[in-house]
Amino acid sequence: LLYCTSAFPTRMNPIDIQMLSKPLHDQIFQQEPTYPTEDVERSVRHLKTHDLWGKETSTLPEVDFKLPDLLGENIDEHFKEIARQQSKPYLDAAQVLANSRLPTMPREWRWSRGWTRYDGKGDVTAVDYPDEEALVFDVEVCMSEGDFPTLATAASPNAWYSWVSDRLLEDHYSWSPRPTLDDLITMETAVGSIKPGGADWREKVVIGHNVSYDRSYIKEQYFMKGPKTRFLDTMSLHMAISGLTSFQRILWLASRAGKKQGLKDVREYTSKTRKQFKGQGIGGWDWLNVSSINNLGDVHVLYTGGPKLKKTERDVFVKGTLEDVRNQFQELMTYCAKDVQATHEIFSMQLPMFLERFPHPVTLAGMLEMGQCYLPVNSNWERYLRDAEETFQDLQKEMKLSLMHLANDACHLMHDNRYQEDPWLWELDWSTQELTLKKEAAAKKKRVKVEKTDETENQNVEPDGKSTKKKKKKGKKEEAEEVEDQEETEEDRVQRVLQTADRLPKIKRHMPGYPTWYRDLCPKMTGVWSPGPNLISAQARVTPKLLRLRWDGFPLHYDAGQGWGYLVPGRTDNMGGADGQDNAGRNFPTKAVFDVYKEYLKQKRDTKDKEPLDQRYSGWANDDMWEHILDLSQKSKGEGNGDVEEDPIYDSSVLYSNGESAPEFHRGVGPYNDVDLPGVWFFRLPHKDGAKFKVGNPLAKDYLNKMEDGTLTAAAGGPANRTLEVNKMVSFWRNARDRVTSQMVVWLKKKELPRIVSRNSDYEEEGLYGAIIPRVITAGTVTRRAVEPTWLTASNARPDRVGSELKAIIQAPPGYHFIGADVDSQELWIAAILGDANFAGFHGCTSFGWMTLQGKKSSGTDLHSKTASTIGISRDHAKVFNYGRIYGAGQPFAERLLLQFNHRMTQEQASEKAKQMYAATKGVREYKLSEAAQQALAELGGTTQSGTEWVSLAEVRSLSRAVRKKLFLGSGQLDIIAGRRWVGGTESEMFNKLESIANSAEPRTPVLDCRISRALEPAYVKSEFVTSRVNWVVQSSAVDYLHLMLVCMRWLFNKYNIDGRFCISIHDEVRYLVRSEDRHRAALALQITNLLTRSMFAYRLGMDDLPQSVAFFSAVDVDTVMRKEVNMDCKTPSNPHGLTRGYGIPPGDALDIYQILEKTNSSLRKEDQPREKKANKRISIGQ
Amino acid sequence: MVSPKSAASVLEGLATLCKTHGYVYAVGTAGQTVYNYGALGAELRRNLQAEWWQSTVTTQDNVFGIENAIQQSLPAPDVHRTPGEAVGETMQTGHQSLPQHLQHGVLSHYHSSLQLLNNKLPFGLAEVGRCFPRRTAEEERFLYSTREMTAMSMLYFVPPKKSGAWFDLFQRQRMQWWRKFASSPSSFTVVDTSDAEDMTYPTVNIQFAFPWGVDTVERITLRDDSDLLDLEKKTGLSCQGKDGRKLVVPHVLEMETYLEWASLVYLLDGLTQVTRTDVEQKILRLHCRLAPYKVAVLPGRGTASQLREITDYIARDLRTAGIPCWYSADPQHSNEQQYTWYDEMGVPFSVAVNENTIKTGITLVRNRDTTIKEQVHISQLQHMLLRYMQAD
Amino acid sequence: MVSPKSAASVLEGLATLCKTHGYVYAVGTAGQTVYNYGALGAELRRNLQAEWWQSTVTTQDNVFGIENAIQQSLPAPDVHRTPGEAVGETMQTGHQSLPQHLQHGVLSHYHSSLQLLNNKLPFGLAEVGRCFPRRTAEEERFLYSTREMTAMSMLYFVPPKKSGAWFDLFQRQRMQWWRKFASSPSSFTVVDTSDAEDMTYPTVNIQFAFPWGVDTVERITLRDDSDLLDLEKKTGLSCQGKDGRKLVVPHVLEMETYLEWASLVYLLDGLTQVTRTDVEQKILRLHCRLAPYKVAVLPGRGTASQLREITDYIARDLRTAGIPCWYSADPQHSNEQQYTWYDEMGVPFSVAVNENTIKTGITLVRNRDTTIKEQVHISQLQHMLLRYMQAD
Repeated sequence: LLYCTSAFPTRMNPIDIQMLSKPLHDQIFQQEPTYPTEDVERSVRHLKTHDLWGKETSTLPEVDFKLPDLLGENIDEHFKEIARQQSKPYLDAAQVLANSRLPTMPREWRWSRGWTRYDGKGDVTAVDYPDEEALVFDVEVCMSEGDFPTLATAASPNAWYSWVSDRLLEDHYSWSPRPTLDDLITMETAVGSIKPGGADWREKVVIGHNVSYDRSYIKEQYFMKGPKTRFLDTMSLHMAISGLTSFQRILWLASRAGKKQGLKDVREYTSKTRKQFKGQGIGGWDWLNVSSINNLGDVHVLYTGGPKLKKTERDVFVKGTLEDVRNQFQELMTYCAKDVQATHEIFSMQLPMFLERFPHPVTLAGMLEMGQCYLPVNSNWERYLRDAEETFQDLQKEMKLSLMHLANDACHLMHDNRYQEDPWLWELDWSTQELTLKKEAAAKKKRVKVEKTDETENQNVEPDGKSTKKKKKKGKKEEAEEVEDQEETEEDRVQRVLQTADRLPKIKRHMPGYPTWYRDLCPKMTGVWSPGPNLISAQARVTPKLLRLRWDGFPLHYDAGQGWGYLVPGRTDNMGGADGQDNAGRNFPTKAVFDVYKEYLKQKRDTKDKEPLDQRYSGWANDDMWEHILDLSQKSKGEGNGDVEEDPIYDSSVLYSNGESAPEFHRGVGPYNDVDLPGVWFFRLPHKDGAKFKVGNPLAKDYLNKMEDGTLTAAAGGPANRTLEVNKMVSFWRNARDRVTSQMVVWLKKKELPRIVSRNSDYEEEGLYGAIIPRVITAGTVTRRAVEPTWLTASNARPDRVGSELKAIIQAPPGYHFIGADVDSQELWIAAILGDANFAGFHGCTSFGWMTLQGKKSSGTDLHSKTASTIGISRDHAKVFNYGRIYGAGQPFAERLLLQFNHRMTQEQASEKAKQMYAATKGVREYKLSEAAQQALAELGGTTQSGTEWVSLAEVRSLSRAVRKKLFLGSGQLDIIAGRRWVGGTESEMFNKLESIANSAEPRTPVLDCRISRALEPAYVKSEFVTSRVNWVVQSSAVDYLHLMLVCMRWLFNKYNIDGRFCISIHDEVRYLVRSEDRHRAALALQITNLLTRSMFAYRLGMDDLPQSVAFFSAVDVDTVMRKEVNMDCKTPSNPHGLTRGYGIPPGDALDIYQILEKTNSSLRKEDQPREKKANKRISIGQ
Repeated sequence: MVSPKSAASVLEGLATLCKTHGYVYAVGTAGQTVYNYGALGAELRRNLQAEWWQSTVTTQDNVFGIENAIQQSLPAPDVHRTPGEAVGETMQTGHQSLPQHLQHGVLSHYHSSLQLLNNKLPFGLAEVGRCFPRRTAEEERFLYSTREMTAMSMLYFVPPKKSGAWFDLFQRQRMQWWRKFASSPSSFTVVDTSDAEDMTYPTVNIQFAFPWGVDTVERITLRDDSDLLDLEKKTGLSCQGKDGRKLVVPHVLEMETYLEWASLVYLLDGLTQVTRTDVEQKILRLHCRLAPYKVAVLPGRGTASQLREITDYIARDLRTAGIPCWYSADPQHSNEQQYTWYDEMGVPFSVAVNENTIKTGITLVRNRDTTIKEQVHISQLQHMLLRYMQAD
Repeated sequence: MVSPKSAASVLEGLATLCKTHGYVYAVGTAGQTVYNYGALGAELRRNLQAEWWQSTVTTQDNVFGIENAIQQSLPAPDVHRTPGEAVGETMQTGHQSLPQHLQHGVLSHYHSSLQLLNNKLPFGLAEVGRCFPRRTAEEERFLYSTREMTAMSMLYFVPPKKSGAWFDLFQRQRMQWWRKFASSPSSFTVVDTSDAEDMTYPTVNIQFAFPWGVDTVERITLRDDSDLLDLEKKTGLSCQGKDGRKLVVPHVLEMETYLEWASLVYLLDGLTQVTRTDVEQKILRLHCRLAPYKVAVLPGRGTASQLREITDYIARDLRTAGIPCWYSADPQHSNEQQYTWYDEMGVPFSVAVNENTIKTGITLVRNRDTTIKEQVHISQLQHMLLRYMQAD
């Protein structure tokens, strides 16, 4: 085979790691690397101590093919050159805009459809779209109208523009919640047209604050191909230049709220999260002056120092109707225009700062590309929404129904007050309400007049029944006389009863006769009404009680002060009699509680569970890992976008018995003896965030795995257990449905689709084809990672989660494929290569690096297996720990996680394990004695234990008193510590490198020289926020990696005429939408991209080589839908038949570099491609 | 799964209850048992049928309900049904025939219906009707396998490309339907038998946990176009319909259940044994929409016949409003005994009056499931019960 | 009275209309015609049956609807029926039998029902079911005399002393029922045949002016106690019930009609020939409660499919509310042509949209009888039609 050649000897580095083949190496690097013996020996020694030396390794087949010619002298220059080419037209236009003044804003806005242009000289004309190379742009949307843009303004140095929607001009009855292209704002084409105004699509740049939102309302952005408009987001630029971590955001807001309120907020926040917050000790607040939160107003103040923008008009769009907008049209237009003006001012200031702080052209070009996200969808989107919602509703209904049955059954306890003996239900409010009539008015009392007419004649009256209408035709007077003495008829008597209706209370009594807790669950019979205890749900307070939930066999109990907990029987210190009463004087069924536990123990004996505890979590760790780690690491980093609710991290202290009274046989969070129920102790349910937190609902997501492992069980039997199961199934959709269903989808008409699509044999006339433009903030965090709440956090399909097939519903239109790949262990590799570069300067020289490159699961030498065996946990769990550590989470995190995996582990055990793990990986701290301290020590006649200037923490402490004394006698306040480092662990070198970057005066990413946000620069923060900075090094380098890939792909697509576009990047994966016939060339382009990107990393870190094992993606997925693995069928309760049978979607192909080279003849050129035999036919369903 | 013995005893218990209250009477006859339905059984069947029709015909897009004569002229043997049925499509009686299933008759409406829709696909044809399936002898399973069944059948004609999506949709809809009225929705499961060897077509069974084990209550089959190709051959008329602009012979989606199965299922589902105040008692928890009688009025007693007049009024008032109401003449038992009786009958509500009612008009409406007596004014009864009947 | 020739042509005209619109399809078979019902016919029958049941069972005091299997075990020959029927009560097919009428089967529920009522009289038993009356060959009269009929029968058991009053009451009620849905109520008359020689029992016929002359649509007979005495003899169980404190063998009041007769009656009653804008046109003026489809939605056209989306929505909306709605896919005809078509189908309302609807949501609801188009906002459609459907 072409690509596999033995013409050259396999290249190995000194520790036997296979490197790129010679031909590949020579095309990328200028020279062979050198390996000083001393470095090699150091590395070998190090590997030996970690038992990694001499392990068997394997070699991969060589890869050899002709790469596209690189531009410039080296790979760095190459990247600079291609990035410059890509961004030049946009940058040029942006610079002109940034350096110009805007014309005067019009005084009056024209009330007419579409775009209007206002040149500076008073000319007002209708235009198809603003014909400008660069534009600042802002859209306003009246929320009550749904996804339809209401009005917009734009400005360039030449003119102002306004846009008004049809719907604002004239009332439309709203039919479809989905906008069509005609509802959107034109930017390059006339209304109704799909062709660009000029001869061809032109490069234009649109600038806005959070511009991805505005972009989603622009018509041409929904075209699959064509437009060359790019977007620059002043919010993302701000984040890169001066962004805050989420913890800083809290502090920032607090400081602005004023000293008193501010400090209170901070205290509350820190006490809630137990953040290390050293009061005023925070090394200065200077960073507050060079940063701000993200909204336009504050960003504007930061960059221009200008006056605060007025934002009151915004309310009209949020709360008002179109009519309200109409009424204030001029003001609102001006409001919108002022935002444009402010954005322009910001941008003028930002652009030079950005270019200075982010000097590598790839950063800008990468961000431009990242602003092009595009998710194609088809009719299956609607089907998915329907299926998920219906399945969800169906299950909700089922769950509700079982709960209603339980509630109904519980009513039986009303009779003879039997509820008093129920261990769960005794404490509900069983009081009832009586239906009483108003007092009879005295005058009316005797005179009940019976007025009957023929209408009420009832044919059902027995024909031989008494004639009841004898008195009808008599005069009033006579009648009155007769009433007294005439015998009342049956009808009279019934009528009299009926007339009591007049005395019913005006406000209808709600279910008199029913206990209060039950009535509260029943909706009142008005409007749309459903019978029974319909308001019950998994969230209702009464539900855990009706389900008769037990924690480790103990009945659950809710206490207003303590939240949810459970009752442990056996307490004697508060027993008055056999069955006592609680504080409220209610009978408490002490014995019944005890019986519950006895019954549970009996059941347990009967069905002994033998499953090892650890295995129960393996599934969890696998599926949720990404979500979970990100979740945890976000918290531990104190980072994330501002929308994510700040949740606290972890806590090492679990409260134990206060010494008064506690059970010997049970340990838990408590007891809390202020819950004084006779004969029982109250323990809180453990909260994931620590013992100090009260549990609001034991049926919440966090307890799902406690139900799976049998800790939390329902004593109410079969239906109750099914309820718990259903609760688990609906959890995903319950959390995601609002975000998913509100995705703005625009369907394209046939003529709006490329012909490749509409003429494809798979095209369905009645099908729907369209796209979602995800509102991705291209740099949404301080590490410049993209942020978006739905797609960038989407987890993978799980068989027991309704709607979790979400990602797979992003589907390529006919004639197109997705190609994409996960960067294998991206962050581990980045961290490792930094460590390697810092240690002996070649790939794999540190243990961590070696494990990342050469470790094998089979021989237990890969990172996760190694951690697993070190502390005796499963490999899946180890994975969570490993990522967490690299994200900067410390030992307390590990403890917390260990306890979460196994709540029966004691605090001490968890603490010990965590310590052991950190010592083995991160290593232990050593401190470098300062010159002065060394001297003092010498003068005192002592030496350090190691004989060098490096000492342990314990030694620092023991030395400190003597040395300090000596020093203070000498030269006053001097620190005895001059530096710190990690030693002894597999990852020590890596952490040392990260910390050295983080603590440098001007932290920059090692590859693209991106400077850290001003808000984290040591000059402004002193020694605070170290964790955030350390974490930033890896995370921000990962963003460099992504930007390099995006730029490289664009270069190859352009150069080789590959018909395709960028779709999205989620975590460490990228997806492109490419024309089916180009899919293998695109796959090859992606492989080359990975090779060049990694080579760029190596080159910039001074290593002119790359290990073969990381040179290429292990596989490029060629698929028609977005999914984690090409053969995942994504069966879920809402997609019971999977993608293949349910949707007719075949599995995709996962191609490795060898397969791709074969399919492409090792060439990106179209003319070199082998003839394609047969198109990949979709499976026909139903057979 | 229950042991055969206990399965039989559960069924026997149900049969006894059904006989006692006039749900079903079994009449022994040569060879096989014939079942006749008393007032409660007939109303239950009517309600089930109405719900099926509403859900399958009225609320669906272009599903047409049809009705055929039972005695049809003899059709040519239909060779395209599943192998077991190929021989002897119908029971022949003299020169007449009684159908074994409805599908053949339903299919005869294909062309006329297609024409009414200008050949546009998809559409469906539904029928509820008597048929006489030929079965292999099985052990007695009460209503599950009677000689004469009332089938509820629907054939849906879909463009082949979309058949999978429709197949899924109908499965979900039907499952929802079954669960909607159930007291324990989880007793229903869907089983995909498409991969079973003996299945010619993809088939999904909705199953219920019967006392003798899990068994089918509805079969949903995605048949290909062979039925229609066969019809083309026999009639000489094209069966092609329009899918957008394309002409295709549709595939046939078939769903079939029996009123007898549905009745049995909900009777079993509803039948609950509870211990109330230390006495074992049976409750028939039928959904209010299915319950034959929505309410029982307990005849008033004492006080110079006035209470009786009030309850007469109530019963008449409710009946006039079309609320099926049980009002048994002579109360020989205490109210509590009557409640027990109505619980067994599956009546969701009972209305009682007492001396107080004469003065206040307040009646006591007891709910079968909660056993709680709600105080409701006589003038509100009609409205309240109608709301319950109309609610889902 | 119409001439035989024109009578035949009226029937023929109706039969053609019925076939065209899918009310009824006649299938010729050896000897006799079999009638199958398309969507409209089946719905009409359902509506009629529901009205009968509501009026005869649900809203009455103690009338129980029952349902029997069609194939019963062979009963002993019943000698007490009218002379002509005495021989061969049922059509025998093999060892099975198909009933000629329902009364025998209904009577079999007598004892169990009496028991449920603590022997209290009066009470009634009603059934709607297929039967196969043996008739002398008559000229073809469309649905009037088919081989397979769906009888709607009620037996009411009354103390002998009160039988006369009940007899009168039921006559009145039934007559009211028939007239209630009629376009020309005067086509119905009551004829007392009690004095006719061939009548064993007092009988009253409700008659309708058919094209071939006035003919019976319902028979109400006051039979004495002989049926019950016979039942006593066969079963050995007393048939006495309580009339107050007395024990009596009740008399039997019998009323019987056929769904086929009722269908034919209202089709004939509704069919009107009018000249609208110089064109002869047929209108089927069915009462809204009987009309198979209450509303037709005219598919929107033009304007880039948006109007079509609106009508899709309307049809879905109405169907979801349970309103039987006709929404034919492909409009190949003008709206006016479609109206003509729906008039013939007997659809009381048609909903159309136009460009204006997109902006205002206002639709045009055309009334079949007035031909006037009322402007109704889309959000009001459901409510409006439901009101019409529920109104008497």
